[in-house]
Amino acid sequence: MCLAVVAQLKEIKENTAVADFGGLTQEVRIDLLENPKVDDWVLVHTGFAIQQIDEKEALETLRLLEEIAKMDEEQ
Amino acid sequence: MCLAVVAQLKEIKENTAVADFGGLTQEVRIDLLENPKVDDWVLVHTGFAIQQIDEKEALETLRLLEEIAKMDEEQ
Amino acid sequence: MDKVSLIHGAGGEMMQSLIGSVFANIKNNNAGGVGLEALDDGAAIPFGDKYIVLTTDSHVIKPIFFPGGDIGRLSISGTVNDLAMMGARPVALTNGVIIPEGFSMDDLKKIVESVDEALGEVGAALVTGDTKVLPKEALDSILINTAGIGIADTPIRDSGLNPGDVIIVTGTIGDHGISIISHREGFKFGTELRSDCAPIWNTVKAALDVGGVTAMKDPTRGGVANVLNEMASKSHVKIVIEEEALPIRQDVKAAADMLGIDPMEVANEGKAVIGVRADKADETLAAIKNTKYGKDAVIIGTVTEGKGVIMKTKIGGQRFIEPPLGDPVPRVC
Amino acid sequence: MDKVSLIHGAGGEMMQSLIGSVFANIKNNNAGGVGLEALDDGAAIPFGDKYIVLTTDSHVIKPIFFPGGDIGRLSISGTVNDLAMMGARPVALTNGVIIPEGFSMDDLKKIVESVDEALGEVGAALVTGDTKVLPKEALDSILINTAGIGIADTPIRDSGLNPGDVIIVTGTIGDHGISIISHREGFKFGTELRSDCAPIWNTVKAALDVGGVTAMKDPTRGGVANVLNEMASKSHVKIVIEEEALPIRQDVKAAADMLGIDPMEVANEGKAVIGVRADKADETLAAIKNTKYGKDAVIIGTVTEGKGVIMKTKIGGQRFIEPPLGDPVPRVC
Amino acid sequence: MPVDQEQIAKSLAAKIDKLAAGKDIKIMHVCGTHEYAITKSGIRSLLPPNVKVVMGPGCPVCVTPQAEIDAIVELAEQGKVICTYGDLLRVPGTKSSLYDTVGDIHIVQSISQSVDIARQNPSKEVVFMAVGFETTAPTTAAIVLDGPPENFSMIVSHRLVPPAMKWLMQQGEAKLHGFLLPGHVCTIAGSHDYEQFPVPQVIAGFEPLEILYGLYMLVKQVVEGRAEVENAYTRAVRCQGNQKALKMMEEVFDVCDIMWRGFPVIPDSGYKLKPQYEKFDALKKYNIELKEVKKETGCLCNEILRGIRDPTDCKLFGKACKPLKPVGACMVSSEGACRIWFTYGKAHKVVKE
Amino acid sequence: MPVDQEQIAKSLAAKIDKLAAGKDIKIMHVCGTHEYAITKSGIRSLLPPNVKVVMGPGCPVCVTPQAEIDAIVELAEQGKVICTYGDLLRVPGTKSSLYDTVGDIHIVQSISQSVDIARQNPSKEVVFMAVGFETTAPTTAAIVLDGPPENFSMIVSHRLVPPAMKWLMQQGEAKLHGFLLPGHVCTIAGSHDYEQFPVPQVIAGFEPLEILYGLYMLVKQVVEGRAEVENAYTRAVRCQGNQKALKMMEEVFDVCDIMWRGFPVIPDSGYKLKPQYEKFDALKKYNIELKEVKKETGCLCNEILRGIRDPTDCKLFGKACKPLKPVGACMVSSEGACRIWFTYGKAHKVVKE
Ligand code: SF4
Ligand code: SF4
Ligand SMILES: [Mg+2]
Ligand SMILES: [Mg+2]
Ligand SMILES: [Mg+2]
Ligand SMILES: [Mg+2]
Ligand SMILES: [Mg+2]
Ligand SMILES: [Mg+2]
Ligand SMILES: [Mg+2]
Ligand SMILES: [Mg+2]
Ligand SMILES: [Mg+2]
Ligand SMILES: [Mg+2]
Repeated sequence: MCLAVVAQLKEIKENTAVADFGGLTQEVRIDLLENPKVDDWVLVHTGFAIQQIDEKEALETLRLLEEIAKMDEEQ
Repeated sequence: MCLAVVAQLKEIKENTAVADFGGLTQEVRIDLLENPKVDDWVLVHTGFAIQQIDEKEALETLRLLEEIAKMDEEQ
Repeated sequence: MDKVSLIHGAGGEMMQSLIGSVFANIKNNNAGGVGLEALDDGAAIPFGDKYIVLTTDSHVIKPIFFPGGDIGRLSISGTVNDLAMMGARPVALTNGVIIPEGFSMDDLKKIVESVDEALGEVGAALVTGDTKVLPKEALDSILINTAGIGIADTPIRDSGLNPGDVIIVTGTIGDHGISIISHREGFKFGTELRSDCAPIWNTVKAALDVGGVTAMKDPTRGGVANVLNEMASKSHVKIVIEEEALPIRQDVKAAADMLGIDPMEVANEGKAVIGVRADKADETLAAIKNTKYGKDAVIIGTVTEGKGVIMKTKIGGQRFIEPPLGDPVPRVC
Repeated sequence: MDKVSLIHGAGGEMMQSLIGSVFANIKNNNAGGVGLEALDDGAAIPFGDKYIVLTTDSHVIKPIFFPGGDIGRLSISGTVNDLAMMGARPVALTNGVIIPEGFSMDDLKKIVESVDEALGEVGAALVTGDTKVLPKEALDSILINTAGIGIADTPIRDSGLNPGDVIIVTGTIGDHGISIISHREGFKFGTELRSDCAPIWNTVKAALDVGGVTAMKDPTRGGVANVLNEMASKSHVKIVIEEEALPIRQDVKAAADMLGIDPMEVANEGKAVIGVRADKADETLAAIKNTKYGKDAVIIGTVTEGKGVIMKTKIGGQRFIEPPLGDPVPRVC
Repeated sequence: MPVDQEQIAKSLAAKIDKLAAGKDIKIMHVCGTHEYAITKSGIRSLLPPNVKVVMGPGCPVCVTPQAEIDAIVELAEQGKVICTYGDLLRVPGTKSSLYDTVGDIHIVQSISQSVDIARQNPSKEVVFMAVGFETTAPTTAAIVLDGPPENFSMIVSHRLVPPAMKWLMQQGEAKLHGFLLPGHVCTIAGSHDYEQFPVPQVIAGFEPLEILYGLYMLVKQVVEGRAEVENAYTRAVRCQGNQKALKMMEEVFDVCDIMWRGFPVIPDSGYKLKPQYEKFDALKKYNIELKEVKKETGCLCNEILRGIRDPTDCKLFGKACKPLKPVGACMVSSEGACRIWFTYGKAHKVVKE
Repeated sequence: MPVDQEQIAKSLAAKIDKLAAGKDIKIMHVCGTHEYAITKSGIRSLLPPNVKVVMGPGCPVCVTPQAEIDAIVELAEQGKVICTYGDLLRVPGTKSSLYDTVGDIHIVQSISQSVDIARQNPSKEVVFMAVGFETTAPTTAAIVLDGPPENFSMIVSHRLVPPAMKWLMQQGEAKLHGFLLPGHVCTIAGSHDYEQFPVPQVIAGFEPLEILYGLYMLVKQVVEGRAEVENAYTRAVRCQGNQKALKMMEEVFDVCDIMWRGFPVIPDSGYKLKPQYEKFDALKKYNIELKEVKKETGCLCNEILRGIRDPTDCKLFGKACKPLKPVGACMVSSEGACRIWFTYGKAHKVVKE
């Protein structure tokens, strides 16, 4: 039960927000989030945002992966 | 509400009889008849025999009609 | 009236109005030859020195199995007969089956066997198909659409009657409709009425080979009454029918009387109404009578100048035979 | 299993088993040429030095009006496209309409207008039809069967792929299916996804005129995944698809992700999957891209010796593309 | 019927022609089945133009008012199982006919079939629409006396012929010279009730020759200035009727006032269940009220039936009143004057060469 | 994801190959979405043959027992409006699946849609089938805390991952070298619960490269003889999870024993509503009992999942147990071992050139 899609919060109402899923928008519930803000990237599962995406960590992972690929080339 | 079809009673049960409608048979109610007997010709309306046909009178009418036609020819 | 009602599908006057107000608006309605605007048994498209005839019918009959046939046999007969009515040898048919979920697989197999058997009788083939399954909530009984193509040298129209022609019916009238209504309404008769459901290309071919056929139509929805009116009106002639000549089975007549339904107004599924030049009438009749589905063929009337369809009754009276307004319903008064 | 289930109608493996165990029993299944046994987009019957191609499809779509089309446009597109897939110019179509009583007359008119408009796009005609009306209790939504005939010099089969051919898809994948599912399930998106529903004969003709087409099939029920498998298995070849090459609209991709549905497994109604000889590939692609419905055409893969359909994924992995087992259903895990 | 029907018919027609020479004679029949037989056998085409046969308010289906159709439609919509004779299926109420209603609606050939349905479906409520004249009323009585199951009830819509004829004649200036009396109604009810009317009357059967013979006897009465009740249907009708059936009807029904489509309420022209059988009255059981349709829409049926107006005199003709949406009885029946004028234009529908 | 995914994937695969050389390593993931991503991206085709990734009991749909399907089907047949995620539609109970049931069945994308349906249809009873692991349970909790309408209830079928893993490991002799932990479950639940297990574990995301990266980290642990819980999905998973969501779950649910398809009841592996919310429990509300299906049909799922048996060892394989009529979880999921063996034969489904 774990399909989740990344979206960006565009407009925050009470316990819902309009989220942008790469062009398509849909309303999602945000009451499981600690401190939702407009422009937050979130994981959406069954219509609920379940967690914010940590952009710094995302970039870090990316850097790691690219490093691995480069290490390879260097070998 | 007065479509009635001539049939002949073939087999009498309690308040129903098997009636023969020129080859096709169907069960009819006979509780509106005074004294139904096998081989009686009856008028059947909405599944009920509503009256016996008087064969003598039927023949008499027939005779009358033929006479009229003959009278005509003789004229 | 802004809703489609059952009566719009009953083949009568209201159906004409539905077609007239909706389907007649189609501008792309003709590929050369006989097109949609003709409302004939099918369309005819010139191809080389011949015609491809194309026709379609959806079959929605209930019960799907009935004495004398089933929806499978009916779906092939209906389309083969429409092709035949255009003077075309049936060549290839399609089958679009729409099945409600939960439908018995054995019943489906039986239906398909009937399809195959009916095809075999006339040497036609089922060459392509489509199957859909719908939820039980959406559909309550199997539906079969059959389209078909045939090849004709010259298409026979339903509008080709000329004064002087005689009208032949290829067999007894009302068998299918009266038997289905009796069966469906649960009217229990001691003996069983049978539908005449059959693919009658071989009978029609025998008539065509004589060379005097001027018009044809199969008396399905609306029965012989409807078909005679269509043929008369499209041919701009009057048809006069002799009541005494009408071939109606004794048991069909009895059931029809009990139901209060006119056998002329109910569907036949293995019959043709054929207009023939008078000089070829006897020879055509003999040819028809010589075929499996033509044994009870008779001449039932003649074509004259004028309009309308008239019946000369047994007592010497005359009346119009009118196209039925809707599906026949059993009545008691 | 002795009952027909919804999954039998979903175009996958179970549907094959239904066809195999029921319809394959029909012995009268071929009128010369390509018959029922081929299970191609249609049948082809030799006639003189040409072929008459015949096909049929029933349309049961809900909602009947949807962004990008309606059941009328769909019914014409489906049949025109099946004819086109056989390499045939669509000539004449039939329409078997089954209407639930109470259906809006205005909606019916709109549907018929769409029919006419789609016909006009490809110069085909609706030449004959049939109309039935069923009680509301028996049927809940309008059904349209469309059969059609076309003329081909040589029929194009779905089994004609040869090793070395390339696979072209004439445009973006999954538009129809993803938009219909979103619409039907009431998933509200800010923007509107549109069906690709269109009669694409002109696009197909452009490809045919180049002269290198070896096989064609339209990716309707079961989508591109299903069609590729059928083509590979019937042609006894292996197809290798490049994930990166697949043309999928950004919004379709987003909706598909949200629904947990693979765009490869849903219906397209205005696309063709075309096998082309490698030496004609570029010219054919250019010709297709030059047509109204071919602008987004791309080469998505190649044909090799072997069997099965394989996708080379974006990370360089490989997997089988399998024919879907049933209709796609939104999922969350 | 025998040898040469055509010959007999010709003779009867010739005699009618001869008798009626120089007179305009208009005869009314009051039975749907008479109309059916007259039409199907083309009797009107055999009659001289000065002898006209018109249809009175004699088809129980045509005269069933919209209020009763509305009631049965309402019950259908409530989920009751409805049983009806096919005739009634397409007769419209104010909103819908049974034909256009979604529900569990069965066409039966007999009231006893509807009782069978009730017995087979004990968990469902079955309602039978009991229409019909004296011919049909005893079948309803027989069923009530049988003791039908608890889940069975009916809308009793039976009507009586003599009170309607009486009302029609009381309207004055009717240009009618005689009545062809309904053979099957008289099979049950006998002929005594008709002796009150000072007009020529003949009870006729339904074979084409029986009808022609009845018309001949009527024309003879008219010409001879007599006003009797004669019986041309002796094989089925005794003057005292079917006493057993009449007794059963008496046991079950009380006479009441009742609405007729296109007419006002006619006194004593209907039947209702006696109090001890009211539990089978669907209107009482389900607390349904017959809503009389907005006061007299302007329908001229009664004047048309009396021969003093034409359909085109009616403001509703062809506008608010059409065959598929009839207001009065004359537009319901396919042989009603309004229906014929609408379908064929003023031209008479009878074939004349 | 960036520039050259294929290059990164190749590097990761090469590293795994090098690390695992000479060893047979079997890694289990316990998440349907992991399986979906692994299959769609062809990850298995990139791995060396000695590194196998198998699917554990991690698809909540696959492990929903027949008894629960029977219960929701029974409610559908009773006329309740059923709301479910599409995944569950075709999963068979003992007699039927929801797909083959006639009823008012809605596929929803979110539990909140089903509450909308209940609000819009106050006269109908709406039942939501609340399946799902820790990822989904908080959405149910949020809805319960909202105070849904009276006509809304649910079958709570939530299950927890760690107790199932624990049970699996307690069966002994599992030939599993490590677990790829479910990223979205951990997004909610964090990683602490997994520290009890003395095996290599890595939390992974769902992008193909994230999964490959997780596998690489796992193989590294195995080879290096470590047994830690590592996080390869740091952009979404914090080790304490989503505290707000966890608090809501605690407020609404109590832990309970629960059945898993193809397994026995696993202690403390499920959620039930706390007493104050029992009015939303459809089983209690409509008095439905979960009927445990006849004792252990002989399904070998748990041995197959532990890698000690093959599908063909099962007597039911291909006979009583088929893809359209599965007995155990391994036949439900399109990636279950039994399903794959049935469809493709013993030959592995992975493309190898
Ligand atoms: S047209 Fe209609 S309303 Fe007018 S008199 Fe005739 S039946 Fe009555
Ligand atoms: S074949 Fe079926 S019953 Fe046997 S182990 Fe697999 S899932 Fe269980
Ligand atoms: Mg025809
Ligand atoms: Mg046709
Ligand atoms: Mg036809
Ligand atoms: Mg198809
Ligand atoms: Mg014709
Ligand atoms: Mg196709
Ligand atoms: Mg087709
Ligand atoms: Mg198609
Ligand atoms: Mg037709
Ligand atoms: Mg093809």
